[in-house]
Amino acid sequence: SPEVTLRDAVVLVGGFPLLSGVNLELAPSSITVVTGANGAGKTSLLRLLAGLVTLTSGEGVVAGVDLKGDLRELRRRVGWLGHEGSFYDDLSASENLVFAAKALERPTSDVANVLERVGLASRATTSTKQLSAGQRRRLGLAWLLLRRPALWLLDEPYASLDDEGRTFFDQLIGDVVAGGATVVVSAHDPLRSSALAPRTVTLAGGLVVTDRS
Amino acid sequence: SPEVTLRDAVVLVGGFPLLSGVNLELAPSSITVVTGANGAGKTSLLRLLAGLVTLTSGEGVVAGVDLKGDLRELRRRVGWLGHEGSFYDDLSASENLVFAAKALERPTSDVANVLERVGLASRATTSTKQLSAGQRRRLGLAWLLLRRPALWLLDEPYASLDDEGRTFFDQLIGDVVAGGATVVVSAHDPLRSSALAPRTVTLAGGLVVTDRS
Amino acid sequence: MMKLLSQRLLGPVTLVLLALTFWFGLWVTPPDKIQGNLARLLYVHPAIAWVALYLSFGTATIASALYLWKRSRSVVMDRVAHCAVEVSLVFIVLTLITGSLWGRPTWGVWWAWDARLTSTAILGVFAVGYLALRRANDDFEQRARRSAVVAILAAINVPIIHFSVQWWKTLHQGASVFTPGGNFKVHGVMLTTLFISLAAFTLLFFWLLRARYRVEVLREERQQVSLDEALAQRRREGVH
Amino acid sequence: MIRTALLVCAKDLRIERRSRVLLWQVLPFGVMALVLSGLALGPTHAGHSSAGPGLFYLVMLLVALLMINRSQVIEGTPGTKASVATLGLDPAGVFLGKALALAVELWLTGLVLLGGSVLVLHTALVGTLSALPSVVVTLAALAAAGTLYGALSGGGQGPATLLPVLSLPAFSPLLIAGERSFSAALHGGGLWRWWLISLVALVAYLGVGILLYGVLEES
Amino acid sequence: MIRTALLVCAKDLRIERRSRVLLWQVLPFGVMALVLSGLALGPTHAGHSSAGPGLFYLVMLLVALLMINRSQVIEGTPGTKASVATLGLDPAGVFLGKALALAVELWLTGLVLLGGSVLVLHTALVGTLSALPSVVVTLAALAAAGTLYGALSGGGQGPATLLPVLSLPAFSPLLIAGERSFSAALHGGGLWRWWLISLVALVAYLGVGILLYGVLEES
Ligand code: HEM
Ligand SMILES: Nc1ncnc2c1ncn2[C@@H]1O[C@H](COP(=O)(O)OP(=O)(O)OP(=O)(O)O)[C@@H](O)[C@H]1O
Ligand SMILES: Nc1ncnc2c1ncn2[C@@H]1O[C@H](COP(=O)(O)OP(=O)(O)OP(=O)(O)O)[C@@H](O)[C@H]1O
Ligand SMILES: [Mg+2]
Ligand SMILES: [Mg+2]
Repeated sequence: SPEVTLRDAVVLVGGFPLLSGVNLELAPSSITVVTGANGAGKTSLLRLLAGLVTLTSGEGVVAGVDLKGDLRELRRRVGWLGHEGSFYDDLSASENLVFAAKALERPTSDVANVLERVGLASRATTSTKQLSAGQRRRLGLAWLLLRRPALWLLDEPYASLDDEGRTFFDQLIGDVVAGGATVVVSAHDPLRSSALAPRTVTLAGGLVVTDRS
Repeated sequence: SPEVTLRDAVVLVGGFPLLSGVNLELAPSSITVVTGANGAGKTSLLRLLAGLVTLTSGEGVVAGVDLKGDLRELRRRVGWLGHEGSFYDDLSASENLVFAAKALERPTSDVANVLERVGLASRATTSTKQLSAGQRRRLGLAWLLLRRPALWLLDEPYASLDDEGRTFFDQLIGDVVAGGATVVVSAHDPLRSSALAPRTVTLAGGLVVTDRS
Repeated sequence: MMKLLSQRLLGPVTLVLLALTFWFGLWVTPPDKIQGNLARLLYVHPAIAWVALYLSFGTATIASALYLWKRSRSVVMDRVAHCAVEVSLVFIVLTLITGSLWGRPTWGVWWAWDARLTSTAILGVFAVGYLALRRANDDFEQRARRSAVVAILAAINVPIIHFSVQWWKTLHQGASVFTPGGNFKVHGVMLTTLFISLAAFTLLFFWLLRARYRVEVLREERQQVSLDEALAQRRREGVH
Repeated sequence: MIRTALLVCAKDLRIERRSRVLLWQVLPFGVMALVLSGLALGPTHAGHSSAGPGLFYLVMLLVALLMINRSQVIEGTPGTKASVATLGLDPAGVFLGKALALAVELWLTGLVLLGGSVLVLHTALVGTLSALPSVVVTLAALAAAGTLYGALSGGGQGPATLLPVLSLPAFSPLLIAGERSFSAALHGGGLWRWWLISLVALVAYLGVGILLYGVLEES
Repeated sequence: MIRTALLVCAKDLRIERRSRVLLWQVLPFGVMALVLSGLALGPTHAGHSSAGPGLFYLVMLLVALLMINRSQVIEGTPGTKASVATLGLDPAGVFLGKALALAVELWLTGLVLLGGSVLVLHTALVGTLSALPSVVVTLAALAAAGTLYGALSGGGQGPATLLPVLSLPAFSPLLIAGERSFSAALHGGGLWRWWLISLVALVAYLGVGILLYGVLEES
């Protein structure tokens, strides 16, 4: 059964339709790149899949959870990397991860090597406010590495990552998908690694307009 | 005389050296791309040039203003496009620009066609909170278009702009430089338009490590 | 059939009873020995107050609770709660007005620091807060849930507020009508009138509630139309 | 639930300790408000301590409003909220944790302000001490209610814009009860029934919070 | 300078109108604070109107503190501050503009609260009306001082956050003067002397602001 199913999904916020009737099916352990012009609805789509906005009309089932149903359950199954930082600004990088680890009942020993993997070991004790844009992105990835969710939703992951960071990212989602998880990425430029053959969905005006594999 | 001159520029914030002794000279009406790994100091460098942080040691003259001198005068001469939004969130796109126009004693009639140029005409009355990431970027550009400063400092302008937006951006700075202004861009990927032959400065650990024209 | 009939009759009956109330209140009943004609407010004020505090807030609270309870969650409950609070705000204001009108001559002041007065005023603020909350949230689900919780919190607060200000020294009328043991302190035609007024204002409440509810439904239908319009426009953004 | 509560509480308190807002902004603000209200009432009133309890709670209320706002603000940007939401913390635990953290902060502030009112408003020291238990309970209730209303008023337009209009009617009985039992402690009198009101309120809010906090967060 | 002032003032007021903070946050807070302080002081005080002026100014002060904070918050994120800084607005103008906007908001709130205190605290209507001019001036002075204080404490971390304490001496004379001239208006007495103090304070703060606001913004 597909990991994501949307039928005529409409999302209305303040009377404005962020999504105006999306139809979409995503297979498990697949990589999908959502692209489209600015304001097309990419972020909105990802937020819908993450259970961060409510479905106004239409139907949807994501990670086995009905979008009309228990969104908290859905949120528990997805991992989200947004434009803005995804952690407590006043805490240090490692404090943030320790918090997440405890909340997820993971051993806090993971934190150190996750930080190592994303290349933030040298900034473990810096408060996240002071991290650079790219480092904040990397911290976001670290947070996801702790979670290892079933469905990864990444909003413009390349933005403000350096070369090395992007390569790391490509191989990361490679592993993740190999591990059976599903990845949905919103991006303006195609993924660099040719190893990943993603499906590309193009949005415009809150609708899916083209869909290439 | 060069538009930007830095000698052993050191910037300390909270005891941490964001810049650890930068030497740099930029010719007027030139395009410079500052690149480097995450956390190398690109943003910090741009902030120094914009007069948004104070020089701890070393010397610097930017746009004819000594960095030890009147920073407000300097700020008046530069245009800044940062990661975060650069406008009042509670005001609509056009209200923001009207404010800027009035402050700069420009005719408010410019606002409409500036919005048109950056492709936000259809969002003129939307409050900027609700704009998408790319649209916020575009609004930032519109703000600069009103200003037409002598020195443009742009932090990762490509981030979250779509193709059309990036092409627009390239030709924009093309015009700007032709008009005699100087442009400094921080970026992780090279400028796309081959028409612009920028000088590329690579930072690492708060220092300039390579410098190619 | 019954339902239809009751819907048909609600308006007329309310009007008749109100008319009766005023006729009795102004002409049939005698002026009070002490208070004179002022006493005639007795046929308006308590009834209004009763609706304001118990009837309307009760309705709102029950509806909200029913909304929060998954089994009975529906748009209807949310609407009912919303409308009930709006109507109740009207009645609370009326209570304050009639009350102060009564208070000026009898107590010599428009307002006094008294249990019931204060708690009524505070309840009014609750209603305002509730409506403010509804304006602030545009996501339907969120609005419905949050306002439901607020309504319930208000309900919990009513007794707390009541007691906290009860134990203030009070100069407001004690229970002079609904006394325990049912031995009424008011007699004969005055009592009848009082009960007519209670019935009248109770019906008035339901009448207003239904009217307001219908307006709400119409408004939502109109929204639906403008929504389709918005959808079409948004879709057009795609094609250049 | 308890585990989550402690985790969240620790997190909130750590952030507060970091940002020093309590120390450098709320406390001075409270003291200043106390002193100024002493002045505002003029020599005629400020003199006799009967105004003390009232002013104390008035200022505490104000401080509480600031802190409630703050305890929502530290939940961070929408981005942060989103990714924390994906941790699937038990809402009841989150509620308890935040309420506890808030209570601790209010207790600290209250302690300082009590000292202040003894010094500035000449409230009797002994009476003040005997009022402590009721103060503790009242402030705890304030914290529980505040956490609920903070969650209610957040998210909408602007940071907790609605907080006062929503929460003040609910706070007022707490304020009255607190003030009464405080004065009772000062001048003798039926302390307990006021104490009871605070206690009932505390329990009620904790109950509602544990049951309904999830409903609020869900959307 | 004047042009900038009007521009900034218009901007601030528009934002406030948008976010409805004045309507839903400040006003309810003010009214409730008034009512509650009436309660807090207990029947003994709330009864006679002599507490009226004091309470009015006390509440106005608390309201002012909320608004000052707010008028800094709307200046937005560091990003916004940065790009507004590059507009090179005349600091004196900015100061005047923000002070004016703040004053307007305070006047509106004050009007409502005066009405409230007439109803709730039984302050004599005629006396209240005759107090209006002094109220207007005092609130204006409060706005000017507040804008300065806000800019000072806006800095976030660091010694700047100490300023709530430092500003105590700044606000208290205003408060006293206002309260005195209000009571004078109510019970007759040397109204003008206090009025004069407020006026002097207003002028002084405006002067200082126009001269020094730039220095504060600089860093
Ligand atoms: C602003 C002023 C006043 C307010 C807000 C007010 C409010 C209320 C409320 C809320 C009730 C319903 C209480 C209940 O049924 O439990 C009530 C009942 C009543 N009020 Fe008032 N009131 C005010 C002034 C007065 C005055 C001045 C009088 C007469 C001297 C008065 C006489 C009554 C009577 C006789 C009842 C019915 C009492 C009973 O049997 O429960 N009220 N009022
Ligand atoms: N209240 C509103 N009124 C008008 N338009 C709105 C409103 N709220 C949101 N929008 C529009 O909805 C769209 C949101 O789309 P979304 O953020 O998903 O775009 P996106 O595809 O992520 O764009 P980007 O590539 O810039 O990130 C934007 O066009 C925004 O202008
Ligand atoms: N107080 C501090 N303690 C430790 N490190 C700090 C502190 N403040 C800033 N830093 C570091 O200073 C650097 C800031 O660099 P800057 O933001 O200019 O990087 P950048 O080149 O823009 O990176 P990016 O490509 O991610 O935007 C980061 O490495 C950050 O971790
Ligand atoms: Mg986006
Ligand atoms: Mg950067």
